[in-house]
Amino acid sequence: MSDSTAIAHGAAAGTHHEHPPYLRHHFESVDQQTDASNFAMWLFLLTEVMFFGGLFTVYMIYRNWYYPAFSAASHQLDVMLGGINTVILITSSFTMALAVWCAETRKKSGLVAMLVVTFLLGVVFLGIKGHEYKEKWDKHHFPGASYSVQAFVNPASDPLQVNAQGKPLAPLAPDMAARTEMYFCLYFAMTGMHALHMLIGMGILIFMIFRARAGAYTEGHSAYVNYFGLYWHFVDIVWLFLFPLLYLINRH
Amino acid sequence: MSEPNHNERHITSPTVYFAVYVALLAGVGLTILASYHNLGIFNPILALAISIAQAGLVVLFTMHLKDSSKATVLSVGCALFILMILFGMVFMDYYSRAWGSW
Amino acid sequence: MSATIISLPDQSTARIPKRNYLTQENGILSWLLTQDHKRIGLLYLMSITMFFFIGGALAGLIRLELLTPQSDLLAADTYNKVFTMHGIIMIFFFLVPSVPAVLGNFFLPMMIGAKDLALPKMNLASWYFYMAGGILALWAMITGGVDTGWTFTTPLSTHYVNTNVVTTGLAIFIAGFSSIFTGLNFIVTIHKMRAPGMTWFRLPLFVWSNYAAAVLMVLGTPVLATALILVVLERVVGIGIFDPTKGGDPLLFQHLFWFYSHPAVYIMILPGMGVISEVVSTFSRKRVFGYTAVAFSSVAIAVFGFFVWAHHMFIMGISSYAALVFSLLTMLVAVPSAIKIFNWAFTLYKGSITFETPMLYAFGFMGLFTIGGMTGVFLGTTGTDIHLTETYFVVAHFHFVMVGGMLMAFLAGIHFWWPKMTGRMYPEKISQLAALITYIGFNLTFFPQFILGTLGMPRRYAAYPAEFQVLNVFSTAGATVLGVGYLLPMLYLTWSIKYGKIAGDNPWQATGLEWQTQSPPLTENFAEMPVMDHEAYDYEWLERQKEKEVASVG
Amino acid sequence: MSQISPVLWQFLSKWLTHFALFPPEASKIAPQLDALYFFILLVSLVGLTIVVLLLVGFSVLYSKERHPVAEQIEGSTLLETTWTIIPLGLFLIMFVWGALIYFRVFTPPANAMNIYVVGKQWMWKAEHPGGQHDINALHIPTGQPIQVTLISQDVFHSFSIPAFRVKREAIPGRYTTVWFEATRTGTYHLFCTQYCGTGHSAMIGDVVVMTPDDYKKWLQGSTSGHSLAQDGERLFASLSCNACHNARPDARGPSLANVYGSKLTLSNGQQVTVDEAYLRQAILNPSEHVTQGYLPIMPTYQGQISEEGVIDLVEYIKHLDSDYRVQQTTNTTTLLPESEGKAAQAGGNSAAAPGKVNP
Repeated sequence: MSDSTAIAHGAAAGTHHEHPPYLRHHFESVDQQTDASNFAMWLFLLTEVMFFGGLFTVYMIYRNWYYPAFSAASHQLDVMLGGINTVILITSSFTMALAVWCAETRKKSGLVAMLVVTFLLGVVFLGIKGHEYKEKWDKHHFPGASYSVQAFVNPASDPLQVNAQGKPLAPLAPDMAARTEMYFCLYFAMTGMHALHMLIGMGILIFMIFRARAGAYTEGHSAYVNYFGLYWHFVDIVWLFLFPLLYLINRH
Repeated sequence: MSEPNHNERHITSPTVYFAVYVALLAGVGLTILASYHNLGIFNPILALAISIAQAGLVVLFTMHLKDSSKATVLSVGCALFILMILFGMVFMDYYSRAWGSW
Repeated sequence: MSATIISLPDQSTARIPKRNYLTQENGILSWLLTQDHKRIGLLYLMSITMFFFIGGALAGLIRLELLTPQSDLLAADTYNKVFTMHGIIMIFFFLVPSVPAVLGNFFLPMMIGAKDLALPKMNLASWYFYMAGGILALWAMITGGVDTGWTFTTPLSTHYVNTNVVTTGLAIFIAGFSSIFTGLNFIVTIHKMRAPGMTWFRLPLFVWSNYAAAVLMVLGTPVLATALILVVLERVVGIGIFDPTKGGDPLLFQHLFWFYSHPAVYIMILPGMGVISEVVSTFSRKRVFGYTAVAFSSVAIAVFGFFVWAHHMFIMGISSYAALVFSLLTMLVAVPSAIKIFNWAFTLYKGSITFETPMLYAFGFMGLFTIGGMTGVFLGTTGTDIHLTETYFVVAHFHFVMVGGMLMAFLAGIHFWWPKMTGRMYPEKISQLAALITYIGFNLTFFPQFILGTLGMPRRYAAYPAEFQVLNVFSTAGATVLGVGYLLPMLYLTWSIKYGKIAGDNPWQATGLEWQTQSPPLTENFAEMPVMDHEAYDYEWLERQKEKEVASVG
Repeated sequence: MSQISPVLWQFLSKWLTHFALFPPEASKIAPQLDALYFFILLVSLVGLTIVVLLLVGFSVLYSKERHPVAEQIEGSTLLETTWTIIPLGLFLIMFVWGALIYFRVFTPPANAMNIYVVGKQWMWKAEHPGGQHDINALHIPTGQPIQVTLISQDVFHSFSIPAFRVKREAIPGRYTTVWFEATRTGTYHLFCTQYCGTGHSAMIGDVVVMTPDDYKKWLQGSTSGHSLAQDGERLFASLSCNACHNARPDARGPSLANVYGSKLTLSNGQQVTVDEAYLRQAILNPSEHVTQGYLPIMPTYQGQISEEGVIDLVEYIKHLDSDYRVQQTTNTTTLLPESEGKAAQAGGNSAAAPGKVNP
């Protein structure tokens, strides 16, 4: 190594054999590059796990403290809409997986189609989510000064406060009814963070659709689609936990 | 150094994706169905168990953790462990507060 | 056992190679858009130095105010803003990025024989996130400041202050990305980019400790983000998660906050410990005593670091049972630190020790960190914690660890690697003097604070009872000396960039791979891929290399 | 000297007169805590001495001049195990010892006199059971265990008396307690040690420790005329608590007589011991604290009663020995003197009505 300076020029001039354009200068091989970026993507997702982990911790504590409020407030959510959204998200995850497969097997039109479908499913998901948000907003269930506990102290006045048999739920005592605001705080914080992740993902999807139409990803280097797929599946997984925890409390 | 056909090595077939997809749909159905039956304490436990199983399927197959390097698997395990520490130790505080001062 | 003689090389013939990472490209854009880990390291060095001096100036204001018992120089609310900003800048914009983002960025890839970090673009992005966060924090300071304390304790921060909490919170949130990106990059690089032959147990200990810190960054920082986002939402939207009048528990914020912020002190100190391992080994020409134990103690600190956060909350209303569990685990995390100290001490045993500047700083680190660590035990013990917590004892304790420990380590590292970074030496005598001044100033500043704390003087007081004045005067006097101690390196290091003696490739005769290439290094670090064919800190290998060289030249 | 520099002279004389390394030990727990403190200090000093001796000794013995040839040593499992096990053992001793002290500081004895302290931005307000108020001060007798029940009205504060070696956070929305027994008369510092906003450093006061006789005099001299319990009684009536909490068979709420200190079963099956903290929670968050057999119909008083008011109510309910007192407040608006209530209670009529669900 002591004679390293002597041959500095030779190495820098680039005597590498087989140097595909997407291989970055500091990696020795494509395998090493793919391995490293794949690992990095996983680590990034793990930071996301911890981020949502903080929110889930808060949720866990308050759900234990104010279970009646959480149970009553969750009846304000529409299991049908939530269920449809879950199915949509799972489907989008599936189409994303197919997009990865198309990219790996170099099917350009398939890749574009799958990305578009994934994007559209994301739009539908957010549309339904937005509809749900609007409903909460109109009913003054958005936390803040104008929050209303009407539906919980007087469930008979609210068609949603019914149990599985269609009978009105028991009214909450006023102090417990006030705690439903905590539920909606968490509902908006958690689903909002999830929706934000979807929005970011869909921004990247648009970018990828254009690149894919120009022929990227299907020329042997599909890693980028794969990393995005990991992200999209992760967002899907978060929802798989949010759905039962927020929508399905005490539905019987 | 670089393998020309290395990309062909880890391709998961669409059949696997489809199987996972169906399993996930079944899981969602099962979760909703179960939540409408009174299972007492097992309602949330079952719902979470199904969610964890679903997440496991996605992580292992759709996200190819099964075929990933040991470092990745280890990191995921490590993060889940620390996450459990966060849940567990915060919960320990809140749970034992109800026991009173001593 | 076998013997090694190392004699320093003749520096008179050394010259700076024409081609290196500094001369590779020119122009300001070549710096701002660079993806070279060494240049990003230097960008970080310049920016954290700036933030250090801003934070230091604020510290000076604090000490001046505390010269007299009355709140006369600064009004109480100004004082509160000053110490809050001092804490925020020093912790999030100096201590957390100091060693990892400067020295780690620069040397970690070289030490493992890689051309760069695995994700150079992300590395650059991390600096931009850091700057964006930093500028936002400064902006918040200029436009009214924030007076919550760096801990953002709810419900004070959410409902009872009217200052720039949201801006500052977002600034820290953004800076958090920089920390995550750096940590993520390190983990991937260490896993995937090692040179052939560089097995895990041949890694320099600096790499081990940065790896441990990186794990903490990646897994801890997101939880801080959660806590901050919830505070921001609470202020902006009015959600009630930490609001006791809405049924929230303000203590829950502290759980989330300390879940990051306790491991954060290990993010700050672990890379510093790595520096000390390198320096102590190099200047005693001897392999670190019990390499494996030191390596694993870093990992142990990182893992146990996640189990102990609630020891910041012993009297804050957590359950007594939880307090016991957290206290016990705190005792366990103290052990690896003790292991490290003794292993470093025994590294000296039968070495051949010289006392260059980095070594002086390392001695300073070992002494001060021992005091800082032991006083941590006072606070980790539930009984004594009742009396000592929230007093100047705590202030003194973490300044011994953070300033006495981390800053000493940072300066040790800067002096140690300066010849490699710039190709030039600094004036040895002045730098030794600076190390001495720092050491004296430090002890004079912070030792009286232990006594103040034991006497019961609470922290964060703009005015205090007159009987505490004498010790505060000592402390302020010491701060002046300390200020000189920090200004000196700044001056002579800047001077040396142009006028320093040329250092040569390996002025200390160290064994790390980073020393086996030219200084300043090439952009791709090594002329050819290095192969690691020896253990870390193998001075006999280095000796053989030199003999070979002499033979081939002869 | 004084000619050279008056400032320096002043400074030195100040130092000599005020020099102290430890605060006074003025409570029963202080010497115990100090013993642990000195133990850890001793261990630290020994540890530090060993480290410094090793560093200096090796530096001298193995400096390059004396020892030009380094001998490569791998490590020593025996040594490393030693300096793992010994610190661990010492730390565990400290843990156990510390836990015992912690246990003592936060476990008030049964005969402790309760004083309520409310923290607010930026003052301490102490309320003695007899109705005496202390602002930024606390008057206490020696030789009597004092339990301080703390609450904050706004942000976190911390109630710290260095001379007693006790400190406890005052938390918004929850009672915390700490206790001490003063041993030496004198005036000591009372600090707020948790940063609480602009006036944090002004939130200080004096703890005045007096002999029991002086304390009695002080109590008489600063009485407000009615005790906390009497204030609470008035509040109880004005909030119409007795409309439900009476001992009539058809009462909608449980009788509160003798409820303090008893064990209750709640409607969710939980077993609780009724203490100050429980009473406070039951007033402010009633539906989480419904006694078994009753409906969750009680309105919340969150935001309607000040912390002082809650303290009055709690103190009243604590002293409510029979439902006779409740009847009295229902029937009369005049306050009964303390002695009369006691006499009436002695007359019997103390059986609390069994709980009933209101149809």
